[in-house]
Amino acid sequence: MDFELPAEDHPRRKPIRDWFESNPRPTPRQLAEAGFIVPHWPRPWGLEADAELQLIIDQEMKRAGAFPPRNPVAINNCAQSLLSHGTEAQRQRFLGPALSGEETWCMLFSEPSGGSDLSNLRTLARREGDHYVVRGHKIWTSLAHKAKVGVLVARTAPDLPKHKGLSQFLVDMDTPGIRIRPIIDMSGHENEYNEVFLEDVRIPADRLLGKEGEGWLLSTTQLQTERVALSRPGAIWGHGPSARELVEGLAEIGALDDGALRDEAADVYIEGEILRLLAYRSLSDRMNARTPGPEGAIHKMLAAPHGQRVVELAKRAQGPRGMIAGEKPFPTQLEHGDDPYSDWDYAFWFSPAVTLGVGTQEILKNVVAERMLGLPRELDPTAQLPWSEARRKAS
Amino acid sequence: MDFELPAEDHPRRKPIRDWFESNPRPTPRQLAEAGFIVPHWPRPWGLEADAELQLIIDQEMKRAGAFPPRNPVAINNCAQSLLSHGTEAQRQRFLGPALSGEETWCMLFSEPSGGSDLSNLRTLARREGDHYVVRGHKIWTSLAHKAKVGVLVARTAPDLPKHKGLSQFLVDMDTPGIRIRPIIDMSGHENEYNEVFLEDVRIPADRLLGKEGEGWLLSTTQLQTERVALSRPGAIWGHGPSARELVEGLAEIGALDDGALRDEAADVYIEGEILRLLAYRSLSDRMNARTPGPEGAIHKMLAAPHGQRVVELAKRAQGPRGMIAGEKPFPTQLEHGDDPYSDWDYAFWFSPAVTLGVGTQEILKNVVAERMLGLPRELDPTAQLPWSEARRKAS
Amino acid sequence: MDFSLNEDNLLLRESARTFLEKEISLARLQVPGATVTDAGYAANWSKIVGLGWQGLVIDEAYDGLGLSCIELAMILGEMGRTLAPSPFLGTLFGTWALQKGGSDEQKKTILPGVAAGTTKLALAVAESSGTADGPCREARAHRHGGGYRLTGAKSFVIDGAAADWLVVAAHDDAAGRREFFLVDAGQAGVQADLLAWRDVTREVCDLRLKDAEGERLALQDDELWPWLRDRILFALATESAAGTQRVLEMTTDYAKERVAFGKPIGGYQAIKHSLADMLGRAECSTVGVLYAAWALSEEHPRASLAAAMAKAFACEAYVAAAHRSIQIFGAIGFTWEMVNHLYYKRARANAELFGSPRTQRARVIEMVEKKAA
Amino acid sequence: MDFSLNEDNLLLRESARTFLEKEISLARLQVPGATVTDAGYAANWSKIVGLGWQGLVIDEAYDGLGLSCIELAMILGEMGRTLAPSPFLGTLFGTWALQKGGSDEQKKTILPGVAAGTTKLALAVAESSGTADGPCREARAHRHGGGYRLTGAKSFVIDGAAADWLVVAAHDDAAGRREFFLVDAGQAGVQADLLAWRDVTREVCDLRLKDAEGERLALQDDELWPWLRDRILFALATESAAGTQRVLEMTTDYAKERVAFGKPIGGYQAIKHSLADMLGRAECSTVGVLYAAWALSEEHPRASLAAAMAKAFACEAYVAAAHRSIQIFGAIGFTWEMVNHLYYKRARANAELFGSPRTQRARVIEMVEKKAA
Repeated sequence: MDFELPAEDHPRRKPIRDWFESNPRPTPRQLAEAGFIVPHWPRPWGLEADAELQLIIDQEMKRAGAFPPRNPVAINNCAQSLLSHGTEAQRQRFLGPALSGEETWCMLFSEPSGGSDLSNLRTLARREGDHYVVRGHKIWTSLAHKAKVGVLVARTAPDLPKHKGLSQFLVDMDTPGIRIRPIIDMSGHENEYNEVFLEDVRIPADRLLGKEGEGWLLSTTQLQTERVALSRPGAIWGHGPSARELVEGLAEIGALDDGALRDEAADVYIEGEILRLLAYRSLSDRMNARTPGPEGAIHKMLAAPHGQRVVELAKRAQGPRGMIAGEKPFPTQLEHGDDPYSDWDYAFWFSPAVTLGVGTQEILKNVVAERMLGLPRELDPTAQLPWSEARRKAS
Repeated sequence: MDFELPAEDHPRRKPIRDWFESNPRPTPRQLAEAGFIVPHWPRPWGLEADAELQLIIDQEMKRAGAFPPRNPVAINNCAQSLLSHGTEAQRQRFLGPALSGEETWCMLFSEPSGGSDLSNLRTLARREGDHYVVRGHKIWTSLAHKAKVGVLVARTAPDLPKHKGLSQFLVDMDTPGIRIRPIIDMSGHENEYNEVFLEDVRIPADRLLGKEGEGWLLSTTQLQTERVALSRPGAIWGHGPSARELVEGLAEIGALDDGALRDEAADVYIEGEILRLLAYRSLSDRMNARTPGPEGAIHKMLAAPHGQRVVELAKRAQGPRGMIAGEKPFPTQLEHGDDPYSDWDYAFWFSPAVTLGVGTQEILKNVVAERMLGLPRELDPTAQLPWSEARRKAS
Repeated sequence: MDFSLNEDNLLLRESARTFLEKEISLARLQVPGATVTDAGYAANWSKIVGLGWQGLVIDEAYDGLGLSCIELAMILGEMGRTLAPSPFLGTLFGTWALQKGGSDEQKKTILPGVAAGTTKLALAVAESSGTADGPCREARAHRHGGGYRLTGAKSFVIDGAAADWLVVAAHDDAAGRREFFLVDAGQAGVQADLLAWRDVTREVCDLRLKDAEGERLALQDDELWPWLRDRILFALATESAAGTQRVLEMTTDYAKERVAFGKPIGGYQAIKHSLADMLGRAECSTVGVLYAAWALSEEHPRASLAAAMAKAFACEAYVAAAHRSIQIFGAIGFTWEMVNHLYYKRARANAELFGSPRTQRARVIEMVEKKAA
Repeated sequence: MDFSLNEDNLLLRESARTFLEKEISLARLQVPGATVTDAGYAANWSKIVGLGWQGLVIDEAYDGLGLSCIELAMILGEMGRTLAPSPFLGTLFGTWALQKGGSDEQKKTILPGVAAGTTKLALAVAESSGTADGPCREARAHRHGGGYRLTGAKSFVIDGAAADWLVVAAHDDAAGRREFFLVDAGQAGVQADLLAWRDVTREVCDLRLKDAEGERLALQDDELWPWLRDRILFALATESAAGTQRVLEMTTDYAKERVAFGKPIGGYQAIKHSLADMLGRAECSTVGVLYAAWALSEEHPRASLAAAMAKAFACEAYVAAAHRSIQIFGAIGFTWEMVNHLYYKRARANAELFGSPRTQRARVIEMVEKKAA
C-alpha cells in the first residue's frame, strides 16, 4: 500500500512530459491523436493505459496548461459504446470529431414524465423504410444547445416490457423536427440543461447503435460510467469548490472562531479528505485490475450530500449577505477555469441538483443496498407487463 | 388562547384541595373511590372530568404528596375497555382492585416472532367446553412478574385473515401453565419486562373481553391510549430527566462553555419546550372537545428521539467517565419518586428502547404519514389471506 | 386555560386565507428574471389596505384596531403561506417601532396615515454585516437645530424603497449610544437601493443617508430594541411556520400524484417518512409561534425566550422542509418555473435576517442560564 | 502508487480472521452480570501469544517482527471485529511507549519478554477526567536514589490489572513537567482497581501509586507523547472501522431474514437506506484508517492529521452504526442476550477514550489552520 502519487522522476512520466515539451500548445485534435483524451482505450484512440499512466497524463496535461476538450457526454459516457456496440462506419464517422471536441455530444435520455424511472420513457421510434421516425419530449439534456450529436434512447417496441423495447440512436442535432428550449434553474441562470422536443424526426437506420432492444443495456452502462467520472473533490459533481477551500475561506473571514461552526467545518473537512481517499482507492483497484470494491458505486451517494454541506456552510457563514445575488462568501475565491461552479454563490443555488441528477439520492441508496448488500429488490409491478399495457392501466 | 395553567384561585380547584386537606394521607383505595385515579371516566369510577379538571387534580395530588397507584396497564391502557366492551360482572370483579392498585395488570401482546406486526401473533386459544385453552409465548410484558391480571390477546380463529381471528381475555396470572422469565436489558438490569410462556393455560369462557374476533380492535385502541399517556417531558416515554434538567446539569459542570455543545444543548432545550407545548395543546383540544389535531399522534414520533438526544448529550458530556457503570453526569440529580429512569445513567442505557417499544419509530412514521397526510398505505400481502395459509407459505 | 385558537382567531385566519388565495398569484414570479416589482408588490398592498390589515396592531387612539399578536399571527401566517409580496412587513416593523417608541406627537403625525393606508413605513436597524444588536457603527446622528441630521448607511431594510417614513437606528453622537430616529423618506438626503435579493417575493434595500433630517423617538434604544426585536423575530417565525405548512401540503399532494415504478412516490418509505418528519416539525413550529404570540400579547416574562425559540425552530424547520421539497419534486423542483425555490429562498432569508437560528439558540441558552443563576 | 492492500496484507488479515472466528466466542458475555474475566480474557491471550501477535511491532533487535502499522491494522481490525477480550491493546500501547521512548537498556530488559509472551504491559497516561494531553495533576514523581518514586492516581488504564510492567505518565517534580516512567506492576506500592466498565469486552482500571519505584524513559514527554498519541488514536480507529463493518454485516443478515408484514424488513426503504448509509460510512472508516496506517508507517508529515481524522470519523460512524443496529434488530436487540450492545458499548468506549470525535475534530482544524498560516 502506498498513498503517494507517481513521483516527479517516475520512469513512465518522461515520455509524456517530453511530448508536452515538443508540443507546447497542443490543439485538442493533437491531444486526441496522441491518445491523451481516452488513454485507457485501445489504439488508435487511446494508449491502453492503466490507471497510473492515466493519472500521469492528467497531471502532465495540467502542468502544461493544456485542457482536454469539453465534451463529457462523448468522452465520459457514450463514445465507449461505439467500441463495443458500434459499426466500423460509426466509429470512423463519430469518434474522431468526438474526442477532439469538434462535435459536442448530448444525451437524450430523461423525460418529464419519467423521473427516476428512465425505462418507462415514452419517446417512440417507428421504423419506416430505411429511417426511424421519432416523436417525444426529452428533458435535462445537458449541452443540447451546443451539441452536434445526440445519443437518443427511444422505444422501438411498445408491446414488450418496458426495459426490453428500447433502442439507441446517434442523431444529428440539426435534423428537422428537433427543437431545444433551455431550462432556467432556481438561480435564474441558464445552465447547461435543456428540454428537447422531437417531432417526426427522421433518423437513418444506420444510426441505430447496437441492435434494436439494446437501448436499456447501453444506457445504464453509459450512466454507470458517469458516476465513476464524478469522483473529484468539488462540491458539484466533482466540480467547483471543495471542503479544503471551504476551510481556508472560513479561516480567512474569521468564521472558525465560532465553536459550533468550527466543529461543523472540521467535520466537513474530514469527510472531504476521506472521500478523496475513497476515490483514490477506486482508482487503485482499477489500476490493479482488481474488481472495484463498493466504494466506486457509493462514492456519489456520499459525495453529493457532502458537496451540499460544503456550499451550505459557506452560505451560512455569509449570514444575510448570502441572500444577495452574486455576493462572494470569501475575499479570495479560487478560479477553476471556465467552470461556472467555481463561483460559491452559483454552486450553492445549483447544489440541490446534485442529489437529483444522475440518479436521485433515493434511487442511489436502493442501488447500493440491493447490489452491494444484497437486500431485496423493490418490486416494480410494471416491469414485466408489456409497456403499452402498463401505460394504459396507469392512465 | 391562554397558555397559563389553571390559577391558584381557580374556582374548580377549591373542592379538590379541600378533599386533600380532609384526607391528608389518602390510601390508593381512597383516591380511587374519590374518582381521582380516572377522573375523566363516568361515575362511579371517575368524575366525568374535563381536561382542565384532570390537570387540577394532578396538581393537587402532587401538592399533597399523594401518588396514584402504579398500575399503568390498567389505568392508562386496558381497563377503559371494560367500560365499553366488558360485562357488568367483569366491571364489578376487576375495576375496583385495578384502580386502587390492589391488582396490578399486564399486557400479554407482543411475541418474539412478531415484532412490529402484532396482528401476526401465534398464540392460540382453543375453545374447550366452558374454557379456552391457550398455548403461546409472549414477550415485552411489562410488570408481568408483579401482575395479578393479564390482558391477553390470542388467536381464536386461525383460518380467518390475521386481523380478524384475534380475541382478548382477562387472565389470572397465577393460572397453572403460566411461566414468567425476566428480560435483562443492555444495562444488565432486570427491568419491568418479561417473557411469558403459556402452556395449556385454561381460561374460563366468561373471561373473554368483548366478543370473539374483537381482539385487534381492542388491542389497537388500548395501545393508542398508551401513546397519549406518554406525553410528559421526561426522556424515557415521559419519565426520567428532561431537557430542562439537562441544561441545568450541563451548566452546573461548566460543559456549556464549549461552543458546539452549547449549541446542541440549546437546540435540545428548545425542542423540549416545544414538545411540552405540543402536549398541552393536545390537552386543550381534548378539553374543548375538539377533534384532537395530529399533534397527539405525532408526539411520540418526536418525543422518543428527543429523549434519546437528552440522555445522549448528558452521557457525552461525561467523556470516558460515562462508560463507568452508575457514574452520575451531574452532581445534583433530581429524584423522581421510585422512577428508575430518574437515574441519568440507567436512562441512557435504556434509551434505545424508546424508539422500539409501543410501535417502532419506523411504524410510527408510517402511521403518521398514512393517517395524517393520507399517503398510500404500505401493502401487506398477508393481510387478506387466512392466517393459517399465510403462515404455511412463510415457513 | 386554553392552548387552542378561539373561534374568532380561526375565523380571521379563514377569511385571510380566502382572500389571499383569491388575490395572490406567484405566476408572475415563475418567469426567470422576475423581480419583486413584477410580483404585484404595489397592487397587493392596495388590496391589503382595503381590508385594513395595516392598522391591525395600531392602537385605537390612532385609528387602528388595537389587536394583539395572536390576531396578527392569523394574518401574518397567511401572508407567509402565500409569500404575498407587499410592503406589509416593513410597515408593520415601522409601526411597532413608532407605537412603542414614538412620542405622542410622533404617533399622532404618522400612525393615523398608516391606519388609513396612505403611509408606508420601514425600519432600518441592521448593519451591513446583518447585525441588528449592539452599537451602530455605520450611521451617525448629530444634533442640528431642534432636530438631528443623520449620515451613513443601513442594510437589509425591508420595504425600504417603498416607505414614506423610516425609523432609523443611528449612533447619537451627543448621547454616545444608539438611538432611533423618525426620518422622512422623501427628502433629498435619503436614498434606498434595492438589493439583488434572492427572495424575489420581498423588497430588501440598502439605505444611504446624507445629512438627512431626523427626529429622535422618545424611548431609548435599551428599552425599545429588546421589545421590538422580540416582535420582529416572532413575525419572521410566524411567516416561516405557515410557509412550512404550505410546503408540506404542496409536497404531500405531489407525492400522491407522481408515479414512479408503478406506484405513487408517496408510497415509498423514503418519501413517506420524510413527509412525516416534515409534518412533525411543522406542527412544532406552529405551536412554538402561537406560544410566542400569546407570551408577547401578555408581555409575559418568558416572551423574549418564546420569540427566540420560535424563530430558531420555525426558521430551521422551514429551510429544511423547503430544501427537502425540492428533492421530493425531483429535478423539476429545482427549476425557476416551479414555486419550490421561492419558498426555499424565503425560508433562507427569514432564517438569516435579524439573527440566524444559531444566533437565536445562543440567546436562548443565555436567557436560560441567567434565569438559573 | 497503490492505494490498495497488497497480497501479504490480505493474507495476514485472512489468517487472523480464520483464527479469531474459530477461537473467540462472545457467548460467555451474553449472560447478564458477565465480566471481562468471564470472557476468556486470559485464555485468549495464551492463544494470541501462540501466534506471536504481541511481537508484531517490536523491533527485530528485541526479538519482535518489526512490522509496520499496515500489518498491525490487519490484526487489530480483526480483534476489533470480534471484540476479542485480551490484554493485547494494553500491551501494544506499552510496547509502543517503550520502543519509542525507552533507553536501549529498558528495551532490552522488557521487550524480549513481551515478544516471548511472558510479559504484559499497560500504559497509564489519562487523568480521572479522561484527559491524556497536557500537564499531569494527579500523579507525581520525585527523585529517590538513582531512580524515582511515584505517588498518585491514573485513570482509564487499559489492561492495567493484567500488566506486569506499566508505563506511567507523572509530573516530574525536578524537571517541572510530565515525563514517562517504567514501573514494575508487581511491587507493593502499585494497585490496579478494575472499573465497572460498560464495555465488558475490555479491562479498564484505575491505578493507585504509593511511593512506587519507577525509572524514567529516555525520551521526553513532548517528543514521546505526540508520537504515541497518533498510534493510540489509530489503534482505536482501526478497531472501530472493523467493528462497524461487522455490525453492518450482522445487521444486513438480520434484515434479510426477519419478516414483517409479509416481507423481509430489508425490503423496506427505511431499513434499506439506513443500511446503505451504514455501508457508506463503513467504507469511509476503512479507507481513513488505512491511510492513517500508511502515513504512520511512513512517518509522513500528515500522519498526525490522518490519525486524528481516522479516530474522529471511524468512532462516530461506529457509535451510529451500533446504535442503528439495535433499532433494526428491534426490541430483542436491546437485550443483554444479543451481542448488539457489546458492539455499541465498545463503540462508545473507543469514541470517548483518548479524546472524543469532537476533540479530534478540534485538533484536526487546528492542524489545518496551522498549515494554512
